[in-house]
Amino acid sequence: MAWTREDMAARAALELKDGFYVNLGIGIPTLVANHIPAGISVTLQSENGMLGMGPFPYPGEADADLINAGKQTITELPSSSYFSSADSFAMIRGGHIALSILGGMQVAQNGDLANWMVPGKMVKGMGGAMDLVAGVGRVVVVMDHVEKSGAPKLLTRCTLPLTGVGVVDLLITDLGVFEIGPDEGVTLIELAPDVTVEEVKAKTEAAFALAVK
Amino acid sequence: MAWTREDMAARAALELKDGFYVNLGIGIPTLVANHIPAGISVTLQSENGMLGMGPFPYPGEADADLINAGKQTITELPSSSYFSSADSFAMIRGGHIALSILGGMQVAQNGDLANWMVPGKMVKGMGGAMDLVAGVGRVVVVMDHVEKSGAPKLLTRCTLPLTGVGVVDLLITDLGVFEIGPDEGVTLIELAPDVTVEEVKAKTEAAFALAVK
Amino acid sequence: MLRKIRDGAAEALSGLLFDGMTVMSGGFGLCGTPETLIAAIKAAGVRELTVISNNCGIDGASLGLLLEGGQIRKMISSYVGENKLFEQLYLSGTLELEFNPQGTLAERIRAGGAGIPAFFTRTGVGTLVAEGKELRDFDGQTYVMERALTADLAIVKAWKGDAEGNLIYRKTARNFNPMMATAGKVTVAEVEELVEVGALDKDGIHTPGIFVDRIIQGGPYEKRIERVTTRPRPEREAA
Amino acid sequence: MLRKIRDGAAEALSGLLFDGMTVMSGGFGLCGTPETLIAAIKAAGVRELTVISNNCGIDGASLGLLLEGGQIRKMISSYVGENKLFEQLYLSGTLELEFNPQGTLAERIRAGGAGIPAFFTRTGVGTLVAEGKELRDFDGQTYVMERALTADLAIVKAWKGDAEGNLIYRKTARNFNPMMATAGKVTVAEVEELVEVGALDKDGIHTPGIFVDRIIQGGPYEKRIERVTTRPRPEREAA
Repeated sequence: MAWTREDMAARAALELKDGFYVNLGIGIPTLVANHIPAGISVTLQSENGMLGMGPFPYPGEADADLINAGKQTITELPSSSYFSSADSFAMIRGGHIALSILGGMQVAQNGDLANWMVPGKMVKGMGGAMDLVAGVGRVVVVMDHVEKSGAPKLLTRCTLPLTGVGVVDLLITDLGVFEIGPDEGVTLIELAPDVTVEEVKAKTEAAFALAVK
Repeated sequence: MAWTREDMAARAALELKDGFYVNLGIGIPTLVANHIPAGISVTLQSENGMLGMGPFPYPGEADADLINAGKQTITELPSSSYFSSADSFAMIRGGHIALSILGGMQVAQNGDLANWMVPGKMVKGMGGAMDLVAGVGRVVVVMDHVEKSGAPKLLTRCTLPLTGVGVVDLLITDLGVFEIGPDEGVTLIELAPDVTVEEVKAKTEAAFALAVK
Repeated sequence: MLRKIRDGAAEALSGLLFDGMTVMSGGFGLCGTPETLIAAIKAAGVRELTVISNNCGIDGASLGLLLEGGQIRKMISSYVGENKLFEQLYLSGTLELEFNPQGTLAERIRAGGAGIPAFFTRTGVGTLVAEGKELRDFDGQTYVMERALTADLAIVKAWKGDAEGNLIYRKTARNFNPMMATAGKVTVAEVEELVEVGALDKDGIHTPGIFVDRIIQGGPYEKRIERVTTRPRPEREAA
Repeated sequence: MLRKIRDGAAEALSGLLFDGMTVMSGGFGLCGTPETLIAAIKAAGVRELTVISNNCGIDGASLGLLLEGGQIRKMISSYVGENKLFEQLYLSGTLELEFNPQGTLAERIRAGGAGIPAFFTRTGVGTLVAEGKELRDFDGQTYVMERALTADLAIVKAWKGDAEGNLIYRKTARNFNPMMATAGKVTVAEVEELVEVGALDKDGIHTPGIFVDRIIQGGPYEKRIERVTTRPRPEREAA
């Protein structure tokens, strides 16, 4: 049985370590905040200029001056601080964020990521994604294993325009978890319940090694 | 009769215009603050991280956290703001300071300035001088016209290591005032009382044109 | 003393606008955008603008207003979703678009104000963003050279400001405003509250007055929210 | 939650010091220098240090203490006057010295913390500072390329700080501290006052806690002044 979105978010949350500063992308990565393991404290960075992002506000308490990078209203914590976009991306580019969890359209077996542009469709822009994958120490991508059409998304080479080259360290899909290393390539390290290696192979273009725990 | 240090500072103060943001160097330039013409309001920048520098404190009121770039204790004004050294020099390098008034050891007829280093002597360092002459819109140098030895300081070429190339716009010495332009070279535009053009010529190595008002 | 305070947005922009000019506009989405000054630019009808702003507002609000008037020729942004009119204009070829990664955009503007003509960054190496740009290795890593951005006019929105032009921003409404204030040949600020000189915390001023040429009391502020997102109150509280 | 607060300077530096390391130290002259941590580095006796700091203290105070112990091999600074021992060590060839223009030094450190490996500046073009460095024209102006600076350890001094490592500096004691806090592989901060998390103005935090690995209550602070300069009180007040 493949993982749900919440399952994938929960699995991604296991990558968090106590004291981490983390940036969560839009979509499934945002759900990771709901699955932070007990006893672990992480600080969420929002690239529009905030450290220490709190939960969504209660109804009627939204503040137009307090939004996340997805433009959703959020709240602050006692530990929060605000800064400019230049300072925020200096923080990101300078390698101060330990972990970024992002969505993806395609991942290649060398760690290339494509998640911002589909040629021929209206392009909304890369926002901060290129900065995050280039600057953050460890990049975890969470995405469905295949397209709606059934076409694989873990590929030999990305066919979509890239967000970054060789940047993905870990890929979590609804079928399993894959480590990606610059020399090692892709290694399947976990399978969702009842998912078989054969199924993953059938739905994957990239070559991968097996080290399922 | 050659100008005194206070006379030179007063003459330099005539370069100030209402609303100017100004950086004053150590020595005679610091005295310029005492000669700001009536009706003119200028804001003094201190490159260690302050805009809106006030006068020296009264005895007993010095604050160790409030000093100027010469490490003297100063005071703040209602309009003051503080910032980091990086932000301060971003301000300077970015051309936001209208005028810098600095001391000099040598000035060349193409506007080169030497004011930080005498080979063979212990070198204290350039501090912020190179940034100021490179970044500030208009650079005014105030210095004695000759060395104690009588050797000229307004030269064909500087013999001391440079602080900046072609950076001096106006030179004020105890003998007079000189405009320096990239194409025009040096023009003597004012003489101190009872100082003659012949005296200036005798004490100057650089070629200069005459346009004494 | 030269007065920086102007009586309203039209007066604040008087003499500064011309066709074909480049305008930087602060804000992230609708958060921290100089609404009052944008409306005045719309009213002034100046055209063929190159606008540098992280986003282009939404239909009917913020920079979306300048799109409606056909006043924008080119956008330099990192993200332009949430705007149907933008899409139409872009697909019809009426509107030119240059995408920058958000951090590169922020740093290019910071560089523009800081006298740094170019810098190197890892962001975008190996992507479309780096095409045609100089690549260079430092310590075994490849970087792309990016150039500084400046503008004929920067318009910014702050929370509080004084007659000297000192500004303080509020929460995430700060975003691109501080850098843009440094990178305009002329910078005009609008604030929610004009305060007495001396009322702002001198250690907490985000934009020192040197960067601000003119300042107005802005508003009345609509402060629209793009995505009001809330969570339910815990039941015991709701009960 | 990982605790950042340490019980004193020695504990805060425990495991971080080694011979031959590079240390950044905040401060301008004696203003805003991490006195407590410097004293602990002296006590630890670590040697062959490369120290990046705008100045090198004065005889018997601040970084001057590390000179006395012969712990510094090389200084990267913009100005080192006011220090006789420095002069002796330098002239005897015991101490290496690299001068940077103050703004270039500040920007190199900022770049080091911001993931910018190199940038261009006009400062120093045509002078000794640019010798051996790459020159390049942009828009008809010549610039010199400068490289980023980082350090094995950055020590900074703030006014107030909290357990998250959020810092606020006071007046001109801010100077190089904020950039250095971003450019150390490890950053240790000392503060005059440790406050409760939440007590600092969130819009006014100068150094977000992400940059600070360890923090101590410093002092007792001597806060020596290099040049107490005063003006006479107006007579009617004095009378």
